[in-house]
Amino acid sequence: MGEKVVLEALGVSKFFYARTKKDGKRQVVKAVDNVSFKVRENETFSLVGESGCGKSTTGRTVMRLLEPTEGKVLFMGENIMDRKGASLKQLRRQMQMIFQDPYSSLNPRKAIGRIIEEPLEIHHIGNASERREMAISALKQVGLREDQFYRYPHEFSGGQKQRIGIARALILEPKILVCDEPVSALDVSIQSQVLNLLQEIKDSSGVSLLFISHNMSVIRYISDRVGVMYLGRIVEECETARLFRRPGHPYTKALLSAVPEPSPNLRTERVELQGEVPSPLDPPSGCAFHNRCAYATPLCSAKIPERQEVETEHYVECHYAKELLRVSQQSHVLAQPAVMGRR
Amino acid sequence: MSEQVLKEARREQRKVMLGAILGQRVALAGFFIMVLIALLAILAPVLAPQGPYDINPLDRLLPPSPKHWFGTDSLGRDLLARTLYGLRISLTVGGETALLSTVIGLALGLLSGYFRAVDNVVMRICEGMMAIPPMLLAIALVAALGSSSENVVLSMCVAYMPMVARVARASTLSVKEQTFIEAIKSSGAGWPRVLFGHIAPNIMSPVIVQATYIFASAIIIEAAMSFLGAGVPPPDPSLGNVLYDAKSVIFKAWWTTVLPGLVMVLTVLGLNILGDGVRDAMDPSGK
Amino acid sequence: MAPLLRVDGLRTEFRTLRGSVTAVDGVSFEVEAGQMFGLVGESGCGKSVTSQSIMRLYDEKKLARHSGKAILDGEDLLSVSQKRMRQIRGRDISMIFQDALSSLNPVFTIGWQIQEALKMHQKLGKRESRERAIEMLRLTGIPSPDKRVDCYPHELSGGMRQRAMIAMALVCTPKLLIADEPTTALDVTIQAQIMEMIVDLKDRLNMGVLLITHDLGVVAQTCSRVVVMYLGQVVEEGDSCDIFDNPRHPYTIGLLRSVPSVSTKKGDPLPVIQGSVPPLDKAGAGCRFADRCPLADEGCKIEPPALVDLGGGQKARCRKLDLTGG
Amino acid sequence: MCLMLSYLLKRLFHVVTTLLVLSLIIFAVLHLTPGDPARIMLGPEAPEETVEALRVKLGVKDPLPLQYIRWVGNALRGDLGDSYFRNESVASAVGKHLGATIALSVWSQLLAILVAVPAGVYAAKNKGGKVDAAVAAGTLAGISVPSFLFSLILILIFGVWLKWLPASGYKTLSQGIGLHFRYIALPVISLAFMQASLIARITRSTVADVTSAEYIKTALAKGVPGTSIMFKHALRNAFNPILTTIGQTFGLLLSGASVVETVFNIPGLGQLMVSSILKRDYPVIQGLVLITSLVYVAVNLVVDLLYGVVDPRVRVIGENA
Repeated sequence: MGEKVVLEALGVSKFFYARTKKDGKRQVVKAVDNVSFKVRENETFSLVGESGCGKSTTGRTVMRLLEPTEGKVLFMGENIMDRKGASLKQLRRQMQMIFQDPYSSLNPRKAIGRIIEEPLEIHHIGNASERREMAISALKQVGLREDQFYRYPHEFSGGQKQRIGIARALILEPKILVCDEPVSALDVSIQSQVLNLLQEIKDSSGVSLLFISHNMSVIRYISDRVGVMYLGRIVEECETARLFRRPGHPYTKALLSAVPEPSPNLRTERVELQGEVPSPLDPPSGCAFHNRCAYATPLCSAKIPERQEVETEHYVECHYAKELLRVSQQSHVLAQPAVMGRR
Repeated sequence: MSEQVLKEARREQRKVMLGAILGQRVALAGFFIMVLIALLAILAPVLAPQGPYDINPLDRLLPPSPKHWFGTDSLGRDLLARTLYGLRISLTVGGETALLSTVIGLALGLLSGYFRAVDNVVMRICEGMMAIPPMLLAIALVAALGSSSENVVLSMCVAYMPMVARVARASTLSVKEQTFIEAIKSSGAGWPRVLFGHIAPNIMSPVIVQATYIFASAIIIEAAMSFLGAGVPPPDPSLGNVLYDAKSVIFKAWWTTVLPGLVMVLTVLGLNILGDGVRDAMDPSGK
Repeated sequence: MAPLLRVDGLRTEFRTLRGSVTAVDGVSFEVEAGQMFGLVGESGCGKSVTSQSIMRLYDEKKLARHSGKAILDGEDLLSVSQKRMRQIRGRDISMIFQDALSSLNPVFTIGWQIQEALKMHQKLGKRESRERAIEMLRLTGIPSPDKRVDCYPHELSGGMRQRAMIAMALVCTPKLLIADEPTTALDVTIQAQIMEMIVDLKDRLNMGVLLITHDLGVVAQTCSRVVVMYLGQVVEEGDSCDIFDNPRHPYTIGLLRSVPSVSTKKGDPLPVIQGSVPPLDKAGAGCRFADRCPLADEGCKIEPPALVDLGGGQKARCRKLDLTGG
Repeated sequence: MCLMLSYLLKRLFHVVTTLLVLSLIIFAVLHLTPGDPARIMLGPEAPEETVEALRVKLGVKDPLPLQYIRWVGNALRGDLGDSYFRNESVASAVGKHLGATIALSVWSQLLAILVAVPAGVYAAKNKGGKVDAAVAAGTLAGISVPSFLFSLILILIFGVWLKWLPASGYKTLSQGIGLHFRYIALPVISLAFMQASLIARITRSTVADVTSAEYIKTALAKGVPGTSIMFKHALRNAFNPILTTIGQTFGLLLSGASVVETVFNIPGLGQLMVSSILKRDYPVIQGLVLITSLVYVAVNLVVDLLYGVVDPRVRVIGENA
């Protein structure tokens, strides 16, 4: 992947104001809280975390589909926070998005050719026949047939609909493609077909991917770098292989240990994780994970931890980041039979 | 080259869609009844032995006969002529009401479903209007504006427009949440393209269903208003007037009520069946 | 000792607008008491139709027709009367579903719904049945159960709703629990807690569990025996170690390989099963996987393969098993 | 309980805004009317000054907002102004005619509910069966036959040919229960026919949707018998949409009543409305529309409050979902 930074988020936050009032003040939901990351040219940067951690909101905020409450976003080095009207529309052309639910991501009343063509029309690119040619080639590029051009979405399977969504996003030749859980709604065998397609497109067109998912095995396969999110904050960020080999943050460790490996002989040594993700309406004080963390100390509940670079380009947001990394065993995946279900 | 393939694909696609439409038996039944009713209305001059206004007191209240299929009313006017011309008036009044209230209601519903600011204002007004029983509102307006068929249409529109607005708003709110709306926005589309290009086509079915129900009940309400003397002014033969005249002679000439009544019921039935058919057609679980 | 549940040649046909469709075509397997049995397959393979047919949840007058046998403790569930079936459901065999928000009645508290299950099968006083409900909620790990018992489903988090549903299913200590995608809608950390709780309760109540899921990881970590289904048929069956280490049916092989796991190298293309699952009414005469199978030949398309016994309790429905040896 | 209270307040605020809009519309309708009330009351020959004096007395000259506020103020105190032609106040005129309409609408709404809800539930229970088809056809006829036509036909059959029931006229409850019911039997049936059809159609589709919900499958899996699945689990969830329909169709009932009253010449509000229209007696028309709308709003407020009782989720969201 190249060195040039395509997209950079600096201290981006997105707060929602709940309708319900609590002791006089309107309750604030910090969906995204002071998030910073970079996406380099032709790199796949992923955001992973459980539902409610703010990964989808982050994706939409850096694209300015949602207006950020604080912070800056640089696209190709230029701040896009104050772009309006035509210049904002120009930005839309360079940042495109694909969505999770194939069944509601395509307008049921339009033929798929029209759906793929429309972005070109919005940006007045070429004339009608040129637009049709480009749409047909995009259709073929994602593995569909030319004679399906006039078909309607309800005649396609989930996997095919996802391919149409990808064709629609790519027709504008964006610099960066934000993928919001693109394969979560698909069956395993279809999932790998779509992942291969995304990988092919990234290699051939040099587009960068901001990939959002809760599925750790998909993240491991497709990402170059990973940011783990918890209650609106990136608690750990580093290169993919290292994250899976030596996770630094306690939450990452717990998250990885909870992922069931698809082979009975590899049992993940479970990190007990009590309770559930607290409600974002009133997050715990200090480090948001302290009430569920096995290593928590009074300091954790007092102060929000700083982001430390424990290794080159490996950031962890935890007071005891360095000590925990040393302690973290070489590999938490032990090669002994999974005793849990054995009879 | 690919031109030929595309043309072939387009023709094939149209065939599939036509097949789907023909498959909806209920909607088709309703459609055929309406075609029949429309023909009756259009061919009124041909079918009716004489004009609806020609009075000849000599043959008052004749029973149905080869000369007068529906017999004659208390002023000796041919009942078939009055019914068919009345059908024409009722259809136009009902049709105009349905069309006008649907167009306005659709626009209001779309805007209030999409823009929250518009929503609060428009919906409060609509709720206020809907609180008034439709017929009473229409009668009060006709009494105020004077009774003419235009005023009848106008006052019925005021009563029905909020109903369409409410259906349109509810559908807009649900379509607005769909992912393909967020997708087209992320491609840089402005609100006009989003609202009229993408949301409107997806809410047409429930609105059309509502329009057919309004068409049907507009015919009933118009007839009821004429019955109360606030509808299309006599001597124009709206179905309501025909039935109003028939009321006074119901003991002597029952057919003056039953026969025009049948034609009216058939019309309204046809519209309601069409409405049910379209609703079942677009309801996905119906397949 | 006789198995807890023996399913033999289960077949379910649905009457639809376009004629009848066979969603489950001759499925057989056995579940032991205290065993976690996995039923795996992609969407549309008939795994949840199988479970709901065993529970006879479909409307048999207008919609579904079952044949074959499903013997629970010596009684064939498919042939008993609906009245008798109502006594069995909830007491001897109970079921949990994927999304508790839509599977719990939104207008009743979870306490009321759990006590309803008790009322169906045991005569208990009001106070005592409420005690049993609270105890059951505590058993499934819900914090402060005495307060939660009076909550409505929409007032609980995803994980807690799922625990409430499990409490409802287990309150009459059934012999067999059917879990239809119990953790698919949950986050991975909650999923781990719930699966661990199910396994713990299985051992504590010596209960058989039929786990239906498409998540190969969950099956690998919790089940001892597995059945893989494709388009309404069992294509492979065996101990989970054999199935995962030495899969013999081309579909199982393709499925296992297409899941990115520890061993997959980042960047090079994932192995893939070509094409997609054909609709049920278009399944061919021969092997239903023929048009997507790399090993298929003309014979596969004509001749329906039998379920071949490979020894050690492993079976596969394929004519080309010699080519797929471990 | 505080959730219930906040829900209550929200609904009340909602109703106040509706009433405000309502009164504005009715007031506007009155002032759309051409013509000059003073001239109508005194007749064409009356000299200009006396007519002018009357105009001042009636306050027709004042600026519109002032007239509106005075009208609302009086209305709140129950004084809806005086009728042009009946030398009595609108309120007393309405009072005299109220009894008949209340009897008519209450009985027909009750009959409609008693017939429609069970029919709808039963049709939904065995969807596609003979009963379902019969209910579907019956309700389709119900909404296609206008109530005045149905009344005429009822009169024809029971009044003229069979002579079982009186073809018109009205006896109050106090004049003998048997007599009262004999007179209102036909009007109530004709009104209830359309009402029942509307309610049955919604009940049928709502109950059908609810019975295909997931929690019904769970109840089945718990061994709950069919009857309590239908009446406890399904109906409790279908209750709100059905309730809403009953609330909304009450509006249609009030307009339908005025037509049926004319056919059976029952001295109800409908007849008062018809005579006021013929004579262009605007204050009475305006008063009638206001009162019937108030009744409609009150009925729907009760429906909204019941909503909160039946469905706990509604208390949180604040609107009927």
